[in-house]
Amino acid sequence: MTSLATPRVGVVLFPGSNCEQDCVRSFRALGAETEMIWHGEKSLPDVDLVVLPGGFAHGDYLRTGALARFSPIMTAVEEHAAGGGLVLGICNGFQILCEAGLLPGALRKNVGLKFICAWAELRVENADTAFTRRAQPGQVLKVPINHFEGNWYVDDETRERMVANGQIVLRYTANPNGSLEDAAGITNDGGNVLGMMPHPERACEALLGSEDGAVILGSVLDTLGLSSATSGVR
Amino acid sequence: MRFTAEVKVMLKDGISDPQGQTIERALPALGYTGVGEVRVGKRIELKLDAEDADDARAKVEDLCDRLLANTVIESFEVEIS
Amino acid sequence: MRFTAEVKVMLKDGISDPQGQTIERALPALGYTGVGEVRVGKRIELKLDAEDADDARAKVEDLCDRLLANTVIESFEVEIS
Amino acid sequence: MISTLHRELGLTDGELEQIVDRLGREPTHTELAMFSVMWSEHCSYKSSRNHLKNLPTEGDRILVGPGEGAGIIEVVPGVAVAWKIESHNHPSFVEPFNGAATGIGGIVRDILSMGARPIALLDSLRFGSPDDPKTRLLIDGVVHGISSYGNSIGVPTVGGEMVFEDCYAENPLVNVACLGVIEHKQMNGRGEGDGNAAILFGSSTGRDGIGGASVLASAEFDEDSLDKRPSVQVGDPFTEKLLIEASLELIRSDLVVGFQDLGAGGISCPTCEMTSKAGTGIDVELESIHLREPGMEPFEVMISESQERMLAVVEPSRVDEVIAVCSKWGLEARVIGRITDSGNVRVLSDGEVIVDVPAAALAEEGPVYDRPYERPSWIDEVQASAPGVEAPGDLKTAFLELLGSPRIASKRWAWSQYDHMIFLGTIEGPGSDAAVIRLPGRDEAVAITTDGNGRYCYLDPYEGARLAVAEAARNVACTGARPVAVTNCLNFGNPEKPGVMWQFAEAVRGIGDACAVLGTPVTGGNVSFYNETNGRAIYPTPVIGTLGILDDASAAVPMSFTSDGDDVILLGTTGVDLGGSEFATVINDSVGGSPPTLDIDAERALIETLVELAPLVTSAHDPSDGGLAVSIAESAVAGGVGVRIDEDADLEPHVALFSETPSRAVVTCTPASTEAVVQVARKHGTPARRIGSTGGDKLIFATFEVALCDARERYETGLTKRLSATMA
Ligand SMILES: Nc1ncnc2c1ncn2[C@@H]1O[C@H](COP(=O)(O)OP(=O)(O)O)[C@@H](O)[C@H]1O
Ligand SMILES: [Mg+2]
Repeated sequence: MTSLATPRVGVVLFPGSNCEQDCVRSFRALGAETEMIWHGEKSLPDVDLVVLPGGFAHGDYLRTGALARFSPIMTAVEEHAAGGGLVLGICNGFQILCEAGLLPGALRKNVGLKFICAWAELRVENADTAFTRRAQPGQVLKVPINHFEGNWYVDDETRERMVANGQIVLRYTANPNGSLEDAAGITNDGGNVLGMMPHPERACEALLGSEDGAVILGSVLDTLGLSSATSGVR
Repeated sequence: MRFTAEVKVMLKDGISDPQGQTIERALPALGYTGVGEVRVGKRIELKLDAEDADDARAKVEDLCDRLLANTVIESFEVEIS
Repeated sequence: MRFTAEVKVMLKDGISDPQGQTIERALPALGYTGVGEVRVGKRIELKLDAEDADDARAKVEDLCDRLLANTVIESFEVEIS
Repeated sequence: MISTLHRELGLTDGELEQIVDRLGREPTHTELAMFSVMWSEHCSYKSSRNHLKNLPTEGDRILVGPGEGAGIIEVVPGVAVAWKIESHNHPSFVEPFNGAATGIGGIVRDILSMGARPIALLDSLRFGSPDDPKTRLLIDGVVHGISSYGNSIGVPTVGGEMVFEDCYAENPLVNVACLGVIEHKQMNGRGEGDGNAAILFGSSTGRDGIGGASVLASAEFDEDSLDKRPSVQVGDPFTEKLLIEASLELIRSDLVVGFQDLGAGGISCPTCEMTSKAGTGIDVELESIHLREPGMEPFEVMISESQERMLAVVEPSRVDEVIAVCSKWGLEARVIGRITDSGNVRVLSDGEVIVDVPAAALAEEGPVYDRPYERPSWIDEVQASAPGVEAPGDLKTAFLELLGSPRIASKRWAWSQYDHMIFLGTIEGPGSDAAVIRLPGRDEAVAITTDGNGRYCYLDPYEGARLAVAEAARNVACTGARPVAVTNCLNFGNPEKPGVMWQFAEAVRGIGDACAVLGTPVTGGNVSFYNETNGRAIYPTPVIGTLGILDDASAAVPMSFTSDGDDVILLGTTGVDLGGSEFATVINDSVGGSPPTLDIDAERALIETLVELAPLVTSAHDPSDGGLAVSIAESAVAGGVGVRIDEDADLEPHVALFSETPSRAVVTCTPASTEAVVQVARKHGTPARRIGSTGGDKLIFATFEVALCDARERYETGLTKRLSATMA
């Protein structure tokens, strides 16, 4: 929609989100323009990518993402996705996308029944997505995880279909939480919505231990750059 | 009329329940034998206005479908009183 | 004999229940009015061997005291079947 | 009418007399309840104040010292941080999960009350033996409580301590420190301005925590303490997160005159403290306070310790805007009273005045006790007893046992449950001597650590306290940061016992002496007395939280060996210091003798050396628990790089390896820099000696060698092995 070359990233702020500033900083460092979007808004500003950041929206009370999916902004996010717009859910954002039905499956408690904050290795299983185009197929990325509910589940039928479609985009090399298919990141059928438990925004600077997160964030920006250059196909 | 609803939300059969398993594993050390099939879920109590018990049940079941349970992994039961 | 026990664990009266309150506050936005006094607790199912129902109840109550409930802030109820 | 009620509330007959004198009449029930919390040990520091006043508190960088919600330290002109530690010992014993969680909540609000955004937490924990199943549940609950609350509010927990010692079995210590950064404007918590509105925002007020201050936090445990359990508070991290964001938005929009958090003492505390500081008064309308439960008595409302609440003083014209900001964040906010010029805290219920007390009487004129103290005679016996310094049968076995002992082994089990990375500022996180936190959006960083050694303080509270100050400063300096300020949490037994009071006085004297020489003034802290169960006190345990400044976060020095072929240099001199050491305790099962004697000038020189060496070295780490051998192993394991060390031939091997002589550090550098490193050390008068080099996949000491992977296995699994037995 926008003809500007600079991709515009909107980060949704739910009450209880806490990684929104980190997302903003990392996307900006990669050259994006960013805008914070309050969850109570009913429409999206002019943005190319919507990010649902990590945190504890509504305290994660009842279930992670259960209350957040009813935030007014989510209707607009659904429309954006339905129109082919890109949506990235990180950690709590992934959980919200599953609750909202924008991604298949659900996230259960880690099998170890503990919160885990640690570095993880993710293998890029599908480098041919809007979110992974900067990666080599099979490339292993070092990105931290930080969650209690990252144990992804989906029914067998959907799972087989997703595997066949290449929707299991990122796999843990050592499964930390019991997630089916060792899934760390998955997309929807259309490939325009990615949910991932690891935090790429925390791994965009060597001083913090890794720059591999920039492969993911940068891929999205590349995609947006391409699509805006080629007349904004979304 | 004001009704009281009791909602039980449990993981569906076939979905592994690490919380239940952990409790089960801890039991022998505490001296409990012969305890098994431990499953841990949620119990939610609430009060609501409704025409009658059926209306109340319908409302609460709708609430469960939309909010209180995640039917991808959980099943629920509602009791109205 | 094998019994089935159902344990309900709820926060004691007077102990604040942030989860219940947060859900309650969110409901009007979902179009639910007239819902109140939401309280969230745990429900645990298990099977156990016992002499009879009384024995089963005693065992489960003991288990609640020691493991399943945090009796500092939670109270529990046991049903045996 | 009042008879003995005051005693049940923890006030002495003398204190009641003082209240009656001050008021010129008998206090009402509600007034009495308010005095009981405000004059409790926890709120009034009545036993400690006379000693604390001797601590050094001033320095160039200290913008706000003790007496406020937190100390404020200038990092560079225009950039300041808030720093404070608090204890939540007793609540965490009663209900580990919620006690620890609300401890985090409390310290975070302290930082917030200064107008600072909380950006890092440290948890300093002490428990009984991990072999005891009850203790294991306690540990699990405390760590889970910290993790659940801290992660949810989005403040990284970047370091801490975890110590195991039998004396803490019935009195665990849960101390938490918080660092904040002033984002917009420093707040002062003054209730200025006749006619201004007082707005209570955040959670509703319930019966939780009633009597927490006077009963839970300030009385010894005994058999009936179990009955006091219903007053436990449940933490609500979601509301706390909203409180943080709403409060910072209020400051950013310049909508408040002042505000203060509600902690111990509930609403009684900010109403009297804010007005007393400003020389004003306040009228509180009891009915306008948002209650969670029906039928609460006025006194319950006034002292309820319901969590996640703040009181703001606001000009009348801004009231609507303040309420709008709070409701945007989903928080209840109500005007509950007005600032007056009466000098009194007055509470009105149904138009009737039920409290009318001078604010200063509650806030500042509490009793001060010069409690008698006396050196206990058992100290001589303990110091004369066998310090357990004999050589072990096998050095390698002893080394591995030490490396895996719960006190030394990695605390990854705990800190991997904490979000320690949020805010993109954790340059050095848990696992290093001090955490290095880059300030959001800036190049500057601060290094923070907490340290304390109860065993040393038990053997000699003065030396032990000095050693804690020295270790904390050294840990900060290892990262290259210059230590500039100290906060402290003083955990002791019953101050009414002269022996305990002596330990306290000695420890405070030690802290003051060491801080004065090291140039780290004390900016605040917390005293936790009555850590006794059935008459048995904990080891006297001052915990020192030191903060240092680093101009360039990217220059922080890691503790891990980073590459093969570096020279290993020992700064300082190893002496025979095994009394109270980890070696003596774990290997020889003995706690006796005397702790090391600190040469504070040597320590200061070492710190100067470390700060100046930062650009030259590739790693730095100080030998502490377990001595040189453990320190070397920690750096090797952390970096995955082996090392060869030539011990000091003048010392017995086990002394060279395990002695805990303070004022030492191990640094590495490329061989090309070795000469320069030695020069810098010499300039400061710090002995420096090359003792080996890095490389390979083994730890090679003169008397034995260990595969790096075996050392790692011991170090990484030592704690979890002990904890895992029945952890649910
Ligand atoms: N409870 C805890 N929470 C977080 N980090 C911890 C905890 N306990 C220990 N650590 C971390 O483990 C490392 C080793 O701690 P410690 O042995 O106390 O270090 P030192 O001897 O340098 O003072 C430190 O980085 C510390 O921050
Ligand atoms: Mg150290």
